[in-house]
Amino acid sequence: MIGLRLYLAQRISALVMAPLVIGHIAVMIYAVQNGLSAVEILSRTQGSLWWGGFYGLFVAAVAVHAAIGVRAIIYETFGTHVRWLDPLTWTIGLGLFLLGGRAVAAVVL
Amino acid sequence: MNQMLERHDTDILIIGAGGAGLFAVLHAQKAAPGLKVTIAVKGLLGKCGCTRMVQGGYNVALGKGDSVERHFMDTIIGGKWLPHQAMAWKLCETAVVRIRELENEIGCFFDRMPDGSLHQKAFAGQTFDRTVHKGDLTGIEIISRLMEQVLARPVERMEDHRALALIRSRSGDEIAGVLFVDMRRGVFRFVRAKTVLLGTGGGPTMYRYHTPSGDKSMDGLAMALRQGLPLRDMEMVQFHPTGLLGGANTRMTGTVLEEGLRGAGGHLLDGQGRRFMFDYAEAGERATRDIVSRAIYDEMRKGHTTPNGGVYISMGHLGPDSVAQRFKGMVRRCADCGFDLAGGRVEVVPTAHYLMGGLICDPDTRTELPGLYVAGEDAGGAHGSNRLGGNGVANSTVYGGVAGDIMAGDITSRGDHSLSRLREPDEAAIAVEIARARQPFERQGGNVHQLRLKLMDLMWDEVGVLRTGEGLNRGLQGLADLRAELAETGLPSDDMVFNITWHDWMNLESLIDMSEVIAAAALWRDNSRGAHYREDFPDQGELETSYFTVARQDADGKLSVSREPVEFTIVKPGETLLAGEEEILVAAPA
Amino acid sequence: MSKQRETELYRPGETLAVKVWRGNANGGGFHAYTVPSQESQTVLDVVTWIQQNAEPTLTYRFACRVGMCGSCAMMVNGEPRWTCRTHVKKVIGDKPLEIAPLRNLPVIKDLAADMAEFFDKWTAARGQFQPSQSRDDAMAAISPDEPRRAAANAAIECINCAVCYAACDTVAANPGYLGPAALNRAWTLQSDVRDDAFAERLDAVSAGGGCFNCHSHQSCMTYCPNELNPTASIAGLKRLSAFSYLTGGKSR
Amino acid sequence: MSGSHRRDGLRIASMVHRISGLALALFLPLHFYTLGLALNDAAELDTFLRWTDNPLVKIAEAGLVGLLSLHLFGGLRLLALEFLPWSPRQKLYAALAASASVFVSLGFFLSAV
Ligand SMILES: Cc1cc2nc3c(=O)[nH]c(=O)nc-3n(C[C@H](O)[C@H](O)[C@H](O)COP(=O)(O)OP(=O)(O)OC[C@H]3O[C@@H](n4cnc5c(N)ncnc54)[C@H](O)[C@@H]3O)c2cc1C
Ligand code: HEM
Ligand code: SF4
Ligand code: F3S
Ligand code: FES
Repeated sequence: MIGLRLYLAQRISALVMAPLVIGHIAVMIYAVQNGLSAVEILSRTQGSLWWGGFYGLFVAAVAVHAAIGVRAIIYETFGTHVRWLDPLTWTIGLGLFLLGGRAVAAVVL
Repeated sequence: MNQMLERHDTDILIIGAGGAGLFAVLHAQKAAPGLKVTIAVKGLLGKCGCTRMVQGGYNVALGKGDSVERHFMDTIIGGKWLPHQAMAWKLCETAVVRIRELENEIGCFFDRMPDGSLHQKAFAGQTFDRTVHKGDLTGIEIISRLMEQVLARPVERMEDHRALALIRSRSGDEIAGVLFVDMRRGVFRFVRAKTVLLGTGGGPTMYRYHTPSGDKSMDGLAMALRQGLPLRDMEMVQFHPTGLLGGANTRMTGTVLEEGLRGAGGHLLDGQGRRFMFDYAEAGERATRDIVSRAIYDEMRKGHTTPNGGVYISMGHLGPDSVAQRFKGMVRRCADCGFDLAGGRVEVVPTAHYLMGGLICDPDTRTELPGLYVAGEDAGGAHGSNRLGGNGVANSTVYGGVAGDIMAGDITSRGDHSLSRLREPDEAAIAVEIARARQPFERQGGNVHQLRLKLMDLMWDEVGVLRTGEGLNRGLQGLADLRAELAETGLPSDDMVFNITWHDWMNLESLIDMSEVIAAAALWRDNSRGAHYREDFPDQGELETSYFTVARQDADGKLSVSREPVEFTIVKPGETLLAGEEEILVAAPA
Repeated sequence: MSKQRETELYRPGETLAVKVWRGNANGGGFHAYTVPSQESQTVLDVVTWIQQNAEPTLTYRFACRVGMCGSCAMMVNGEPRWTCRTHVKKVIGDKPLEIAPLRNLPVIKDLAADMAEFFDKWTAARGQFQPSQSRDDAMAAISPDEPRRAAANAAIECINCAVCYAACDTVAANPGYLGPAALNRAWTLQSDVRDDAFAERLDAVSAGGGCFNCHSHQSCMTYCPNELNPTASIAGLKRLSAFSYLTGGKSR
Repeated sequence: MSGSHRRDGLRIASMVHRISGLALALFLPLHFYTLGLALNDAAELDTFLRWTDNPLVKIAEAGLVGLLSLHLFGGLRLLALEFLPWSPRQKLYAALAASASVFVSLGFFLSAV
């Protein structure tokens, strides 16, 4: 079950992510040309406020977006009782947010 | 047997969910919100009946040079002076309110002019362009909107319930209720009600070619006949000249190809490809429905037919693209079913369309039997011998509303009648009717469908577009034989649950009963008026002494027909309400 | 299917292999029949032939025979269709023609589905006009070109056949979802300037089972026999509700 | 419902969108985890990245990028469908989204090898 707020959150986060995904893919294609290495990645990102903001926003948006998306799939596949759905959505969203936040911290700090 | 009978009570019981039934529900509920209103229908609410199939539109005089008087005169002249004048007047007068009700309260939206005012189109037989419409799907708009309103109200719905019999009270003086079968569960239900509306919508489906929806088989009139109630104008069956002909084994056969095709310049050709309409009328294909129907029927009898036994309509000479554009819906419909209307030839036949005759009632929809009301195509009188295109749906919506108001009023007013309470039914009558409905289960063998085909052929050949005394007598004899054959025909399974073939059997029974009435009334009319044409009496008869036929069944089941003089209460033949039209134009009533 | 295959497989005068689902709410299965094939023959005619000549207790629905009443919809070879307007040659294949009751609705018996929930949802979506005027008022002057009216007109010719409802996977997966037909009707009403329940209807279509459950699968518009586009109508509702929420109109 | 119904292009588009979204959502925790390795020790991340030099893994990665762009372009189509005036060319857009994704992932793969 998706209501107005979840719908809006999902669509807005998608809109936010669209340029970020394009940017991310572009960087990947560029970066991967010389083979990926931790040093290479970290030299780009470490201490960069800009990349911190970029990936921070990405992680926040994807946490919201994917949580709601997976919620819909679970509901429609398993017919899960609505009561379980909210905690589930929160768990997925927070989980992604924390894991993602940790990753961003790792490469930026 | 009685343990199989469920019992139920309501205040107002409405049978049929066409324009008449649905309007009655809304009006009854509004007039007396405290009363329980129940609507019972043979199919699903809003999805059966003919109102939904209305294509052309809805006649109503909305000023700008038109007037209720003019609409009324067109109705009387179209009906060849046979209409019940007070009913025709009320029809024309109330349509003006009803159309605003449909738009402003029910939510219909009819086609507009670019300036936002209502578009009204021309329809055959009328002296003014007064037909309000929604494209060529007017009925869908009307019924869908009415259906939504009814679904949203606290109305009791009995869908897939077939009415089997009207049941009188113990004293026999009033109606007590109606016996149904719940088709889904196969259970008999007797519903008591203070007032009952018959809105089952006539529907002459006993002809080989017919237009009405598949659920219609004149059950309502057959039930009324069995109660000894009087039916008028029953010989008046309207044929539409161009029904689709796709062969005997397709349900598409008989469905209407719209009138506008001829109006736009379509040609009618016989089996050899010869245009024949000018042999019959100066106007050629553009002649009126009855003339074209008779011409085609005549050609068919002469054997000048197409492979399936009809004639062709041909539009190609007007340019296939232009036809496809102007008649988009029709062309698509034909294409879906495998016919090329825009460029090729399509086989057509005259097809039974509408029954002008019906149960006698007063302009307030009351019948002879206290507590029983009738509206829509089941009610006789308003159209006389012919119905104007566009007056059918006006009639059902106008009188459905009237019935709702009157039924509620008759219950709540503590007047001279006793309709404010439920009446005990004649239990013996219920038992008889249940036994009657169960008859086919007591027998073995036979094929209901083959009998139905026999009936449709018989009616087409002997009681059809062109009639003679001899033919009608043959028809009556054939009907008697069919009745006997039906009585011997059983059903292969005794499962009553949603047994369509059982219902086919009962449909056939109603149709045979009503066919007999049509044939008998036709035999009694020794002239040719409107839709009724006697080759042995081609004259229309003297207008001043016009009569209408009344058919009744006595207690032993014997049918008798009599004549009654038409009362010219508003206008007499030779007169008109339109003299000095400009001065006496009456503004449409508010 | 290609025209060539069509002419190859469609042989009037010979016979047609057909499988029809028979059963009730407790279950059922397909039964095989052989039906004479003819020049003019719709899927409804096939079903009718079986009932009239082979299986008298076969249950199905139809009324108008011409695509106006929306009673005859069934699954034909797995696709929802109006059977009275589907010529056999359009659906014929090398396997038997397979006819089953409409998907996503409970079955009553054989090919007759129970449409109650379909109409309940129609009502729940507030799919009925709320008058702002009465029969005593003049009819509103509304030009057909006025944008809102044009939007309503584009979606109004629905025959409530439930073909879209049967085609929609979201309906299948999410029983609370109001479905394309009801929302399509709600959209025409939101586009009707004469209607007086705009705010209430907006609440109704954005609540629990409302328009936001639609994933724009577009099966509804693909299968609608009247070529309507419920997807676009539902998108319209999503925009209306979202906009109204963002501008502080209402929340839910 | 049986087969033929599912063959409609737009229906496939929605299946693809769903599957790609789900796959991405499942992949994300993994992705975040490996990046998070750098928090303790850049060397650990490197071990992992060297593993990704394996050509098979390259193909898998290109597939992942393909999924992401499929989902992206498909998502953009849906957003346009829901928020912009209706365009009847939905099948074309769906096809465009699919082919754009092929290009992007090919581009990625070619730069990676
Ligand atoms: C193809 C076609 C086109 C038409 N076009 C026009 C037009 O353009 N303009 C015009 O004015 N008129 C037109 N008409 C005529 C018009 O449709 C009818 O005059 C009018 O709709 C009749 O309304 P009604 O309510 O009396 O009956 P219907 O609308 O037919 O409703 C009858 C109802 O009674 C139910 N019923 C029947 N038997 C039983 C039973 N035993 N138990 C329970 N319920 C039962 C039926 O299921 C149905 O719900 C057309 C008719 C047809 C067939
Ligand atoms: C990495 C990031 C992303 C992940 C993990 C992700 C995940 C998901 C998931 C799981 C769904 C649910 C699918 C369904 O209901 O069938 C979904 C739906 C959606 N996604 Fe994404 N997504 C991502 C990025 C994007 C981007 C960048 C866009 C857009 C531009 C986008 C647009 C959408 C849209 C519009 C939907 C809704 C479709 C529907 O109604 O179901 N997504 N996403
Ligand atoms: S939108 Fe189309 S498919 Fe859906 S109910 Fe209406 S007419 Fe049928
Ligand atoms: S198919 Fe279903 S998901 Fe939406 S676009 Fe149509 S209602
Ligand atoms: S029978 Fe009315 S739509 Fe098919």
